[in-house]
Amino acid sequence: MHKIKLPWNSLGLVAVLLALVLFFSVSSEYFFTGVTFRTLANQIPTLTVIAVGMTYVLLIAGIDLSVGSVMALCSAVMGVVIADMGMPLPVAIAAGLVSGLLAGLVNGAVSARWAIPSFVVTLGMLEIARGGAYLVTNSETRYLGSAVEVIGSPIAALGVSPALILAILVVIIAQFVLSKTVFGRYMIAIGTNEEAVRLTGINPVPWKILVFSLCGLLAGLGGVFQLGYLQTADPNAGIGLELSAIAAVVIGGTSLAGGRGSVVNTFIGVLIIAVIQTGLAQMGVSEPSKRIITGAVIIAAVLFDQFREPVGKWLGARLSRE
Amino acid sequence: MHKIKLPWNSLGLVAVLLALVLFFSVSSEYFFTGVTFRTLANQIPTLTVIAVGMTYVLLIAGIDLSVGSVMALCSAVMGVVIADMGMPLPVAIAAGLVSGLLAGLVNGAVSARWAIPSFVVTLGMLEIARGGAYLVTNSETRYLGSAVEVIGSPIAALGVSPALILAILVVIIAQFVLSKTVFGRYMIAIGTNEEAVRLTGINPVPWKILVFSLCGLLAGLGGVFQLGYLQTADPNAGIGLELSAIAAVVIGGTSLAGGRGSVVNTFIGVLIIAVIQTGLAQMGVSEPSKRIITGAVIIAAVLFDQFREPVGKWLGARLSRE
Amino acid sequence: MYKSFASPVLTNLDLDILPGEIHALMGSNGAGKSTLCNLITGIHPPNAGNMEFDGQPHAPATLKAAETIGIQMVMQELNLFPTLSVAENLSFSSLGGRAGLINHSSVVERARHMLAQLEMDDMDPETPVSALGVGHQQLIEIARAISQDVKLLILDEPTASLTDPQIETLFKRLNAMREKGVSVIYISHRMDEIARIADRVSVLRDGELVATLAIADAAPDTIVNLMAGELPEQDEHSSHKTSAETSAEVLLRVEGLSVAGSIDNVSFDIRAGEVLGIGGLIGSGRTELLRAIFGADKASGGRLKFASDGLSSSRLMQSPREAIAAGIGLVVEDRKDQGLLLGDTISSNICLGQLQGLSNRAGVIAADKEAAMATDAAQELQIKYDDLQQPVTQLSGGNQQKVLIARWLLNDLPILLFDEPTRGVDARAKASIQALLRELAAKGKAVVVVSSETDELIKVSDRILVMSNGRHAGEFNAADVTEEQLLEASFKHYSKAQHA
Amino acid sequence: ACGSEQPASTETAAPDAEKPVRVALIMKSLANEFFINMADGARAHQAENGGYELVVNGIKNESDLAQQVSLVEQMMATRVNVIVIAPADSKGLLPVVKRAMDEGIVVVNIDNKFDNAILADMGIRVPFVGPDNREGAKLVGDALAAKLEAGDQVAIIGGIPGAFNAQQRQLGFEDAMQAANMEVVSTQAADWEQAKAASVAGAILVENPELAAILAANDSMALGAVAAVRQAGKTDDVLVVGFDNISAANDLVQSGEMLATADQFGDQLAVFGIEYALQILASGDIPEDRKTPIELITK
Ligand SMILES: Nc1ncnc2c1ncn2[C@@H]1O[C@H](COP(=O)(O)OP(=O)(O)OP(=O)(O)O)[C@@H](O)[C@H]1O
Ligand SMILES: Nc1ncnc2c1ncn2[C@@H]1O[C@H](COP(=O)(O)OP(=O)(O)OP(=O)(O)O)[C@@H](O)[C@H]1O
Ligand SMILES: [Mg+2]
Ligand SMILES: [Mg+2]
Repeated sequence: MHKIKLPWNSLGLVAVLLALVLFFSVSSEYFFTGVTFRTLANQIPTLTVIAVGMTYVLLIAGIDLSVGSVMALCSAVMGVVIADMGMPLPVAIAAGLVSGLLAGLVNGAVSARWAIPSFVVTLGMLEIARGGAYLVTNSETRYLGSAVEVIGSPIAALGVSPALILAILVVIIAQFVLSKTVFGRYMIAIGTNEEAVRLTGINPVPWKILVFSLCGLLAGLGGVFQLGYLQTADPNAGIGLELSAIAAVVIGGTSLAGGRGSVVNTFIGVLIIAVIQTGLAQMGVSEPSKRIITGAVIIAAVLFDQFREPVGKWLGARLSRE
Repeated sequence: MHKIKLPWNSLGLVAVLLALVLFFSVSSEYFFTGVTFRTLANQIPTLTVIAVGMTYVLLIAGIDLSVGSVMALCSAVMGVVIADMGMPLPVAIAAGLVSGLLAGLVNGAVSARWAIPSFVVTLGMLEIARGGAYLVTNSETRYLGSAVEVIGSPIAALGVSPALILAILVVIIAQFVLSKTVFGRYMIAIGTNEEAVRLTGINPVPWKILVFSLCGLLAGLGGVFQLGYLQTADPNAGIGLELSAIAAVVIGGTSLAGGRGSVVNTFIGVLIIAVIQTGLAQMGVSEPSKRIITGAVIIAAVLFDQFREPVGKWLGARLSRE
Repeated sequence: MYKSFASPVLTNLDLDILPGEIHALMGSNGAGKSTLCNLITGIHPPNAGNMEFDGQPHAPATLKAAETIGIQMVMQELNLFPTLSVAENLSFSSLGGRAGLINHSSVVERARHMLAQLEMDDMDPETPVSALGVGHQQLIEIARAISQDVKLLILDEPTASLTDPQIETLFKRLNAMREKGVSVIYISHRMDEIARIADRVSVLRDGELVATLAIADAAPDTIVNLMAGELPEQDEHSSHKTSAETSAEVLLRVEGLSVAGSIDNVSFDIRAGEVLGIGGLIGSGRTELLRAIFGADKASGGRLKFASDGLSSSRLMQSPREAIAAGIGLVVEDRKDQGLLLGDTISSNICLGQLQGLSNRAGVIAADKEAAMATDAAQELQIKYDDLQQPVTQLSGGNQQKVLIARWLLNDLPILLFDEPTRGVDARAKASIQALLRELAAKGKAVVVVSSETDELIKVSDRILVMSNGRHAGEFNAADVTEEQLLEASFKHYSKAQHA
Repeated sequence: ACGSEQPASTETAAPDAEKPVRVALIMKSLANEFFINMADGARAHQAENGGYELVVNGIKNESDLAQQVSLVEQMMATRVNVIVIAPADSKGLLPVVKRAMDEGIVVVNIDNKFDNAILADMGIRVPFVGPDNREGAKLVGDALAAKLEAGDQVAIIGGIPGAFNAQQRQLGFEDAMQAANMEVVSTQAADWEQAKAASVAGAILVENPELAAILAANDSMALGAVAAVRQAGKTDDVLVVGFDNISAANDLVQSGEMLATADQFGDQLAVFGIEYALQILASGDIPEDRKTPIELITK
């Protein structure tokens, strides 16, 4: 009875992803190997969770430019808690996540409460959180070594790291929340017509604050993963990350105007970005070509995705005939 | 008979600007001097013209992330035309401006023609133009020296540089176009309700392409000014400039959702950003504090500007009483 | 002619419009009237069939193409630019003077002229459209269309949010145009208008042309029968009405309510089991009044006293949320901007306010409960849809209105405010909404209805309050008031205001 | 085909007879003249001597540690035998470098030295080929001090806060200024960027009318400082020094608008690194660190 729309919506994106994988596999003998995929698996958790938070923010027609800085702030806090204060990892993680949550809360509270464009508020936070990261670390990278290794190293039984498992869990839960819960509906509704939501007796302000707080929290979680991956707390981490995150979300078809989006597609967007980067690096193409190709593929992916509906229908028809 | 609306709209911003100038004048004995203002006058032309282009783009509910890269590409082209090909300045300027125009044209054509979010297209262009800048310069900065000095050095009779004069002319013309011409009305209309424009029998596509082309052209002009200012063509120039430009525009009260904005206020936004940067650098505050203060002031400026209407009315009432 | 979206909308339609006639198009919501007009004006292409206009084959590729050969349309939904001025909206496609500059004075001058045609001389052409109510916005759209050099004018529910005096003016214009040989396609759900203005009537049902009749042969009953079969049984509602003197319980007492710039010191009672109608001219402040009671806008003064605490304590609503908690609901006037989630499904739109109740403690929505709730609500209001998961934008205007009403009925609040609830709703649905309003009152609810249709007000209300220029201009017992009395009251405070 | 399941050293360390040795050169950036020179030097070396395949990669943003770590991983995935790396961070790259070494990949450190304490902690040795940035900066600073008088006011414009080279060069400048009794009136970061440096230098010049010199931690920023000095009309009063000897800066040194810069011979850096690595691959023993020369460039 219910129409399952997702598969055909994701189809264009999956096709782009597969085409890229195919292309790189043909171009580079090393691409289609377990090692490459393990490498990818190490890289994507951070961008994944941050892009999930960004998906929610874009859904309510906001934007969060501060994610890269907030991530750096959170890993800075964790680094200092472990290296300078000698606290155990769980305490550090808690401190990091709380920092992220607070930064997000401020973003949300200021923008929702005073109706200031989130672009401006989070641009301010981009500077503030970066300053904070420099402040707490005194602009010095902290090396943490084995203290944080557990986050990023594969669990023997599963062959994948806790970071990746958590990141995928975040994707699944976030998609579930978006499509099945009251909160998800409210996000879509606020992104579509905030005034209508208000006039239906639902105060959009707390929900918006919640969304930004979650985005901050997920940036913090991204910081945790980054820490596990690099075993280093670097106050300069994540410069420009906001653009990659937004790119992943938008490639995934979420509208910048709000009201429409999918977390799963965001994840495919993250994979597309990661595959392009990895593939080009493995081919060792020159920096100018790398830039030009990356740019062209981003545009092409979205362009191709425009045609996902016709392509989806066509494929759907084919499949059902068989 | 005509209502003059602008002054009261700009009032909150002007107040913020004056407050900043006052603050820095008190904090630093050298701030309120001719030298500071000459320094500022040298710095602002580039950001000013780029922010003007961005104002138009935001007005039609688009965004252009590629301005920084396009500016770098244009100055790279000019640098190579002068230094490697030995051509005279006017030829170089023409080549630079044409490069900018073309980049903008591509942005506009791709996004308007295929209805792809301009965020994605210009994000792609951000990479492509940067790659192009590396390509033409072979990633080497070109020193041009006196060949380009004329652009940035003060004209004796006036005491200000051609760059500043041109930049201010651009502001005036762009504000005039916005408020007095059909093109200006179309931009506002496209930004508020593109579908309605189409239904009025006006095809919005060419107008949108025009806006993006202009934004590219102005990024190219920004490149010309940058070249005159630094006398070097640096392929790494303008990284992150898109955020500064958007910040200036948004501080100036232009809505990211399109349909509402003012070029003059954008210019005040540029001044606010430039004054914060210069003031903080003169005070020599530490990098973390610099970041935190900058972020806080950006938010505060917009927050304060929210109250511009009441403040404006109050002041208006006062003034008219006297 | 044939047109299909998800499912066929128009099938095998043959229709001709004679020069110099006003041809009414009638049909229930979703019958395909707007779609037909979209085909004629080139907004959508037909899937099959052909048209002829002025002896030439007619297949406009765009609206522009249709306009150049003299076809103008006022669409059902507003298409204005809120940040631009009235004058600029009126001349939007011909703003240009020399060198692309706007010829400000001639644009304003032209605007005055265009406004004068609809006797709106007192409107400042330089006001931004966003400052106008829906009714005025609709007039702007009409003024824009009729001022062009036009051979065929299409008006898609032009009077939906107009009050009687404006309708009179519009009809005067239309008659004058007819004399000059202009053809008009006139879509309306108001039977009385059709009888007064149209030469012939065509009735659509489910995308098929059922009949074309000369107006003389088109008694309302005939048309209604052609449209959709029988009207719901009209109960003799006036007998159910509580008379104004009855001591029905006062649920809400509004005292001295004021809103800066639009409402001045308005007091009245809202009683259980009663329909209170609110009449008045466009811009008289009716919408503002409801919004202020509901907490959607800040009131600048006044009190609300609730029966729940013995009419003793008094407060103003600070937000719609608070108003709902206090038992007040508002069905807004501008469904597109303030009511519906246009990108979302029918079901989401209906259930938006009920999600908390449809979900478990973790906030997960029970999909089956939601579907059941939406289906029930849609059936109760006879919404015409293919699938509840369809975007609400695919519904016809009238059905969209019903979706909005359905949302509020689910809340089951004691006090319901309706702002133009039957705007753009077909005769059958209108009758059923009117019956619904009565029914709600009969169940003991307090119902407040703002309507621009005087006959509707008289028909559906127990008491009628007339607003004039933001002020209370009298209350009447609906059983014995005349249209003239109401009209007189609506002008009451304007002349004074001008002299002051 | 996963390498890690077998004892790695047997699989990767000894190059196959038919497959040539694969060398990955990983740099901080490929958009910066210094690293371009480095890459060009390596390519020239490979063309001349042959015997190995070369893959060159750089990150997009000089401080993006994460991207460089993933580059190392990607090179591991393509089963290179040798990684020659100019690390973006002296600490943050070590975990992944250790993993690479555990898989039998030979790693040589160039340009920016890994942190000794952590190397010791991990129990690995990575040979370093490169200049001492602090010493180089001191060289430049000393050349400047020779033109000034004790007590003169100077300002330092630094790179991205926390970047290793930024810190080393700043320290070197400070060493020289302290030794010559100069007064450092302002130290500010300009993130390696020319335009930012111009604006910071402009402000410093206003605030310190007596300023005698600006020391910039790289040449891009020095170019910005020169522009600011020129616009303040103080070309004759304020000396500017930089670091890296990019060609534009070299032009300025020759024209006299900049006093000095330092050349680290980037083209040779990578070549030495590759030679070291090939040597280790052949013999198995790890040579001592090799300090490459830094040359002071003046007119
Ligand atoms: N863009 C669209 N996509 C799919 N279906 C559509 C679309 N537009 C209209 N429809 C469907 O076509 C049918 C006819 O709609 P139309 O708007 O022509 O009705 P109408 O007679 O004008 O009704 P109303 O009196 O309510 O305005 C409706 O069932 C509607 O759901
Ligand atoms: N957003 C606004 N800004 C300024 N003035 C407004 C605004 N909305 C309404 N008004 C003015 O307030 C007055 C009351 O308008 P309101 O919409 O309440 O009238 P109404 O009787 O409901 O008429 P309509 O039939 O047009 O809805 C009018 O003069 C109108 O122009
Ligand atoms: Mg219709
Ligand atoms: Mg109203």
